[in-house]
Amino acid sequence: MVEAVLFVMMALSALAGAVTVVVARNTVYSAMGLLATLFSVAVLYVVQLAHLVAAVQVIVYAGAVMTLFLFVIMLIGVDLSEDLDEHLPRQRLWVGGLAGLVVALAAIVTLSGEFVWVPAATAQTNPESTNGTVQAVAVPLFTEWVLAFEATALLLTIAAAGAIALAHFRRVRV
Amino acid sequence: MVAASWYMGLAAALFMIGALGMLLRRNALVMFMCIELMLNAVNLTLISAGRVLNDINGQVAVFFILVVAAAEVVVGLAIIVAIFRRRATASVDELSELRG
Amino acid sequence: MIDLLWLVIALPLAGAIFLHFFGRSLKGSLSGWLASAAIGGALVVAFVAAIPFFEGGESGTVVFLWDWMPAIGASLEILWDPLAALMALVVTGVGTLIHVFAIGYMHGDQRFSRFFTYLNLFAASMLTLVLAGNYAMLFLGWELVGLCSYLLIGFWHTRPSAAAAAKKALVVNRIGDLGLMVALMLIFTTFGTLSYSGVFERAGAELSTGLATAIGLLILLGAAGKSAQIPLYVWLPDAMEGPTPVSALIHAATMVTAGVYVIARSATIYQLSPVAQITVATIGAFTAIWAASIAIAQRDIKRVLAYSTVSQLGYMFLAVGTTAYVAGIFHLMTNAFFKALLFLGAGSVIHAMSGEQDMHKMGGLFKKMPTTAVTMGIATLAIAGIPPLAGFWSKDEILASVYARGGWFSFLWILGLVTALITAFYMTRQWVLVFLGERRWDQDKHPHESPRVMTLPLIALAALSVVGGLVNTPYFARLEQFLEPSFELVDMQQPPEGELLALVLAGLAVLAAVGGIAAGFLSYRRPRERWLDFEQGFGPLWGAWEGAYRVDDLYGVALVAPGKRAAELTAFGFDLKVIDGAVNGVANVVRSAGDWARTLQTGFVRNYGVMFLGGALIVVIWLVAGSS
Amino acid sequence: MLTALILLPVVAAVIVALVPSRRREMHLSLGVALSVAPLALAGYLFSAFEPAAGYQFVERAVWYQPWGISWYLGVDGISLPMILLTALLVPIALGASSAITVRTKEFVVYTLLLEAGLIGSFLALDLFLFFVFFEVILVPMYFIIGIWGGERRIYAAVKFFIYTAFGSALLLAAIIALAFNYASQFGAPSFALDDLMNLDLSAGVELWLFVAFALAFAIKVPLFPLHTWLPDAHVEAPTAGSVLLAGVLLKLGTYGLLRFNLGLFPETSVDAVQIMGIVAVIGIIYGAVVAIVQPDLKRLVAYSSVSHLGFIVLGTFALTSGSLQGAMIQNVNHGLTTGALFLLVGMIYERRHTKQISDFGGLQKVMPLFAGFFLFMAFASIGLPGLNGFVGEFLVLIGSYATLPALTVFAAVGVVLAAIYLLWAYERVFTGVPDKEDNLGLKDLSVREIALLSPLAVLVVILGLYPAVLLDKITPSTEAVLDRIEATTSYVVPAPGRISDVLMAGPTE
Amino acid sequence: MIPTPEVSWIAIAPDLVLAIGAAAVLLVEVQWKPPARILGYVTAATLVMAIVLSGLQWALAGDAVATGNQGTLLAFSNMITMDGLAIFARFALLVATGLGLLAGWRFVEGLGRRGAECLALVLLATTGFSIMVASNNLVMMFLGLEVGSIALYVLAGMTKERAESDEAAIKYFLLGSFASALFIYGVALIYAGTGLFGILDIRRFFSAFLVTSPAVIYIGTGLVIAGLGFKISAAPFHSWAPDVYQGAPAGIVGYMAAVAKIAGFVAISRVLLVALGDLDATWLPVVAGVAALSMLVGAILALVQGDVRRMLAYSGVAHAGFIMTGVVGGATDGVLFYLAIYSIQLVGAFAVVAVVSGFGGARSSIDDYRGLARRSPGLAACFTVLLLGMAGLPLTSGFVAKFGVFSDAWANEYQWLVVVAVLASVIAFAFYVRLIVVMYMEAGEGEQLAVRGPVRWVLGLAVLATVVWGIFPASLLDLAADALPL
Repeated sequence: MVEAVLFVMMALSALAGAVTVVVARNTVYSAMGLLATLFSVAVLYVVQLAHLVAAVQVIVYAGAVMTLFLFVIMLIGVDLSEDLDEHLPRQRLWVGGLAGLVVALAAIVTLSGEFVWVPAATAQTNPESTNGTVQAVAVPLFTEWVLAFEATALLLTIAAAGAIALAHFRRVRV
Repeated sequence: MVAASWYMGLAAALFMIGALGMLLRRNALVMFMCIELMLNAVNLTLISAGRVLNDINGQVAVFFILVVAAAEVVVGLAIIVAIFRRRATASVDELSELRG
Repeated sequence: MIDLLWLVIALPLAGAIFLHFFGRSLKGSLSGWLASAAIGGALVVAFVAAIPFFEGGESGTVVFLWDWMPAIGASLEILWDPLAALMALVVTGVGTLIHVFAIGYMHGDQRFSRFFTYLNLFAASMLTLVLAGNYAMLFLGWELVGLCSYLLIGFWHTRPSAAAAAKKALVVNRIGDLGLMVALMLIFTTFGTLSYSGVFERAGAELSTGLATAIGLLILLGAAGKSAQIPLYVWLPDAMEGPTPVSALIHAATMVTAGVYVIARSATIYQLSPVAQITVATIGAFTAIWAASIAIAQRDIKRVLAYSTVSQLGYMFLAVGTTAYVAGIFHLMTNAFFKALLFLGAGSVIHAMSGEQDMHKMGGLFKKMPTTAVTMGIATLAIAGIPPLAGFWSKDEILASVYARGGWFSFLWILGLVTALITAFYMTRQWVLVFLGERRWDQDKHPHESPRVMTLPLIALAALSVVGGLVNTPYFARLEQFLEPSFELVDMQQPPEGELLALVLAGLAVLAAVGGIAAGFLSYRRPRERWLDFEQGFGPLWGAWEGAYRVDDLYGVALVAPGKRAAELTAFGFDLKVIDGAVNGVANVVRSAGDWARTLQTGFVRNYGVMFLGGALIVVIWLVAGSS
Repeated sequence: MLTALILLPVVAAVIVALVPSRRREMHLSLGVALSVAPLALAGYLFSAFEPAAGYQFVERAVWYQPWGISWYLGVDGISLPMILLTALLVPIALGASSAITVRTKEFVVYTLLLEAGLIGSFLALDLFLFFVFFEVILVPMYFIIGIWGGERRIYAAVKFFIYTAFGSALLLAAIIALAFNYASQFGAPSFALDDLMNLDLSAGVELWLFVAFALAFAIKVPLFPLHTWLPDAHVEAPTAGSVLLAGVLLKLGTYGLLRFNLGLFPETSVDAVQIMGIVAVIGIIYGAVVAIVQPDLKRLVAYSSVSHLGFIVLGTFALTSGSLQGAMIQNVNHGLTTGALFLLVGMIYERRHTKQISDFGGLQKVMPLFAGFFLFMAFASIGLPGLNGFVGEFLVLIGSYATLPALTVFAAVGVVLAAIYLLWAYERVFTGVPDKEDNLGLKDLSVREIALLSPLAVLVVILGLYPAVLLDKITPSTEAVLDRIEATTSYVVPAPGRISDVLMAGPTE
Repeated sequence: MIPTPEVSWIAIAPDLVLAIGAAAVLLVEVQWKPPARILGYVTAATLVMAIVLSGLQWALAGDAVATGNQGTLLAFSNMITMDGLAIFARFALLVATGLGLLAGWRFVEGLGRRGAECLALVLLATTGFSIMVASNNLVMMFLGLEVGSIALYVLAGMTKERAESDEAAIKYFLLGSFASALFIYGVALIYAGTGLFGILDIRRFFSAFLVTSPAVIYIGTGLVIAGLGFKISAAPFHSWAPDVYQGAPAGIVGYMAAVAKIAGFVAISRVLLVALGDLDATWLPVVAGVAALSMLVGAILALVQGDVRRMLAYSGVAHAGFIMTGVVGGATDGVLFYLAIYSIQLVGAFAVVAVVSGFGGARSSIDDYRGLARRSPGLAACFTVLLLGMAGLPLTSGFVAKFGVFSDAWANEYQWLVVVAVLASVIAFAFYVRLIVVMYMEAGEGEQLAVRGPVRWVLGLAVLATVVWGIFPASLLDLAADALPL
């Protein structure tokens, strides 16, 4: 019951945030919308017992990433709020078409009747097995997923090196 | 409990909003946020799926996606900044010399 | 001797090859004498080889040379039988004389030796034709003589008219050859061989009448092309563009008779198809009178002879069509004599008049060149059919046989008789116009008798024209017995039985001849104005004759021009525009498709996004839809 | 030995390539000299060849086992004349290329590589190998046309390349299909011709494969209406290019039809006799008619090729001893006569730098030797008896009548048309008084040019009067083709289509 | 009490070496600021060592297969494999990297101090892709993909001197992350459908159970195909390729294109042929459709390009279609052979482009190639061979490759695809030939182009590979045939 209420609320705010991201004229609003979504999704994680993930979501995303976003927004001008009317010919038309396609897809899967999101779902969910405590997540993360974990190191290296390579040496203006 | 399908439906919705937003906005930053939206939708999907599958790996995978997202943000913002330095705009529509 | 027979062909051929490569280095008229020697040698060989036939009874042998196209049973082989022998003798005999004559006639031409190269080559080809042992080889000779006539008509290649005439001759002949070719296809598919022996032995047994008719008519088409019969005679008059000895040898004496020869050769096939026979005879008769009527009004001395040749060939076709083969061959022979004589005489005149060919510009040449005049006179009488000259016997036998066949042939007989009269008339006209009356030539001309080397052949031929007919008279049918073996498989049309009838027919023929001669003599042995009025008297008819009924123009308008236009349409309209257009069209379609697709590559990343997401969704939908 | 025959030109090409580019004059002469070696080897091959059915001098080496491809060479009566022709024409073509003054080295190299490719494709008994050569040939030819051609050379070269590549693309698909069918029937894939001959294909499959093969080869031949690349290619190509193109390249098409279509798909071939016959005859008439009014000598000869090759295709599909022999002989003839005609056109072009008929007139007076050769070759190509052209056409016509009477009669019309277009052209170019002053100064043939033409002329006469030299070697193989068709299908060559009937039919001597 | 993770050093040895090499380059740079040459040697040493170690892996894999205990080829609790497919692909990646760096060496030098970052990024990208091809787990694959891709995004924007470079970078980046998002969402859905990330696990899952309502899995599959289709620039996911190829620095484009294609295709083969092998009835037609579309779009669009790099990009799209034909053929060996020789030719071709139109330049108009045969015959000849190789003319490895994939597809009952493919290759002929026309048959002015430095080696090797493997393909074909996935 509680879960249901939370889900509805959070789902709505998440969607609202998402929509804001897309339609807000000012980038800052978009950022805020994204923030809202992130938080609500985080809540949904908690609801689903993914505690650690939720925490990381808030810290990494809402913390680091969004800050970064805001920095850049500041950098390139907060006040710049763009007009939303479309310049590309027929772009909105196309997007509408795509939305139509999505609807079509939805229609197909629902009309086909036996669309199940998780066909392999077990009849009886056992909260313990997915109780995302630090330990519960850490054990697989450092045993069977250890290689992937190491690989993320590469990602960060690249991020660093890349950022330097791109942002460096700006004195040369062309 | 709320059936996983609701969560995943929500995720799908978020994903599509992100995807379509990506096509609707010409501000690189916003497009970028849309990608973040999409990735979040993925995370939500994984977690909800993992929950009904009694499988923790769903949550584990989310970590990696978070890292990837972070890395992308760093590089992406770097690129955006670089471009902004050159042309004082974040609109991708103005970057269309290469075509045909 | 038989095994040396190949020499008959080889000698002239060797002569031709030798002259081709070394002729230019020979001095004076040496190459001419060499050529004459070559064909003379051939004559000797042929004669010696023919001796057995004179005793008679000898039916002929096949001399195998080598395999040519085994798959269709065509090898190079000589069939040496009386008919072949006779033809060989005529060709080599007349040929030799004309070679000699040409030495004088062509004297001083800078392509003198080349001329004799061609003459020898022609002799070789003609002999190949008549000595062939199968249809394939006959076709070989058949085409080669065509080639030679092409080369010789166009000998003076700087004259556009000559070149055009040469091409015309070859093309028209080719049209005829088409018929012969198809005939050969039929023969091969029926008998599985092309060799005379094979075909004739089995023709009676295996050839259906319909097939025989088909083959007969197709052969006739070929023959009509070679022998200038309706409707393919148009090339012969133009062929007079060639040097006169050529006209004499090829377009009077020998090559043009190939048609008659091939029909006579295929007698066994015609044997089975009365239709074919009648067609041949009718074509012949009509050609005879048609050409004769044209000959009346010609002014060019050679054109008169040309049309008279056509007309005489018509006689021969009439004969072979009536299955009076011996008569046909007989006339072929006699005609070879006096027609060659006439041409050479004409040549001598032209030579004397330094190239003048218009009879209106001649006259009174008798005193200037008596030998020529007399010999030509003899020839005129001979062709007119005055006994006992050669022409009389052969023509009489033909007419008699035709009459004897009866039915439709009686009508043809009348045509023949009328033709005889006309022939006598225009030949006389020619002789009178040239040799008698007042001189009408310009001052700068100094006519003179031709040198010995030219007159001697004239005399020889004159002699032949006189006595040549005696080899086959109702009283002394030597030739008949001679040729008998070649026609043992066919039953020939004989002249009617009974002294009286024979005499009456002969009398009629003579009457026609005399009448014609008289008419010609009376109307032209008068001052110029008179006979000009006489000609005007005919009104438009004369114009029609003089213009040869405008058949050439008709062909030009009806066939040549439309054909050319059609070809141009196909080439520049259809081929270039439609077909090649389609090819390039495909290329352009692809290219323009590319140009259109480029416009999708707008350079706007969000458009790309649309494309991307759209593609993804389609793939997804396809998968989902495809799975269920 | 066959491998050597293929490699000799390659080696020659390498040698020429090693000569420094400055020594321009050397390249051509060296090329001619070296290209005589393959000729000699081919000559030896010819003499050593036993007139019997089946392949001889077979060489086989596995190329890649899992795919069943192998370096599989062999020669029989059908490929033998082709190889000889190729080896003969290359030195002549090179010898006639004195006009090539730029990048001579490359030219010689390309020509020699072309020779290697041509010989290879005639020798290949493995379809994969055949395809390799068949396709590789395009490149040197493409360069020869594109670099040393006339004004519109690039258009012509690209058209030639793409058009023929299109054909071979289908061929490739068909070959893959064959190998796959073989694999499904016999376990392992194989591209060897004799293996594939044992396939039994369903009628539908066989039909499609036949179409693919026929299309590829029809483009090469070329058959109406796929011929339009030919005139362009010929007109633009340099003399040597035209000679080899007409002389040998086109023969790949007719060769392929005879070797592969008849060999691999007897059933369909028999069914296709009528259609192919019709196409061929259309080509004969059409090519001739179009040739009549061509204003450009080379274009005229090119269209005459279309007409002549029609005879070959007709003969091929008429399926009688005579017609097949005729087709083979005609392959050689056309190579000799048309090759010679292109040489002649090239020679006059070098002197006068135009090919327009209207620019000439009265040449016989100025250059009698040239005129003589031209007339000679023209008559050979018209099919004058005593010259080779006749033997081919006559065999084809007489032979084909048994199976395709009506069509054959139409085909015979082509013979008349040939006389028209060639003689008319001759009349306009050579006869009359030479009026245009540019023509007055023209030199007659040089010794070198005569030396180039004479061998062709001699062969023309020899083949015309004593074709046995070739027929003896060809016949067993062509007969074998017919035997196989009669054995594998219900088709029986109508009498007297087979030589046996003829020999039975009574006295030819 | 956390169990110790199972570690197999040999399984990741090459990747480890590459990563370390990258780090080393950066550190050396920071520490000593040596001349670029030194860094080059470090990189070279890294690559060589990686190749050697891969060879060692190959040997081990061979033994394992021979002795029948393939299980040993899985490492890090089935996270990564050491199977032939992975190793062969890694070979190809390393070779492409080596050649690519040689070809772009002048570009790297031109970057001055930033050359180190460039080298490091290249090595890291290779590491990422080499992980991607070896990964036996979809998330692992995603990580590898991202490592490689992000590095490439940066490389695309490497030259700061040109606006096009930025544009290329941002386009590549935005669309790339978009594609990644789709990919990982697809993975998530597959996970939802099966509860598994492991590729072999998924395979076992499908061979064991029949999923009652698999729609979600197919949606996932579709998204994965789309995501990987982006990497291999298959139509309709290709639109970034021409712009990026043109905008990115010429020196490095060849490398970028090659490694992305190799990794992408190996990944596709793993996902489709291994993981979803039992569902092929459903995805074969779709993949065939994508293949056909790619071939046609690529060929036709390449036909109308005026810029050589765009042309090569579109031809790359066409090639993606051809290789996809091999995937439809259902066998990896054809795909691997094609990838190997195509990547080499691609690097070679771009090396030529770099020489002709400058290592940093963005414009490489076809006019720059007029009369190249006169200006520098060697270069023109090499380019011609490479072009003919890509066109798939017999006696070049390109033909063998095409032949291989075509016959696979035919054997797999996709005849129509083969017919489309051959027709497309005819169209492809047209534009390759067009370049040759420009080089050989059109008079062009312009200075003599001297080919200096390591580019010569690249061209030499590329031509050698094209010709030698075109005539004697057996060696490489056998390798490819042995390089089977687990």
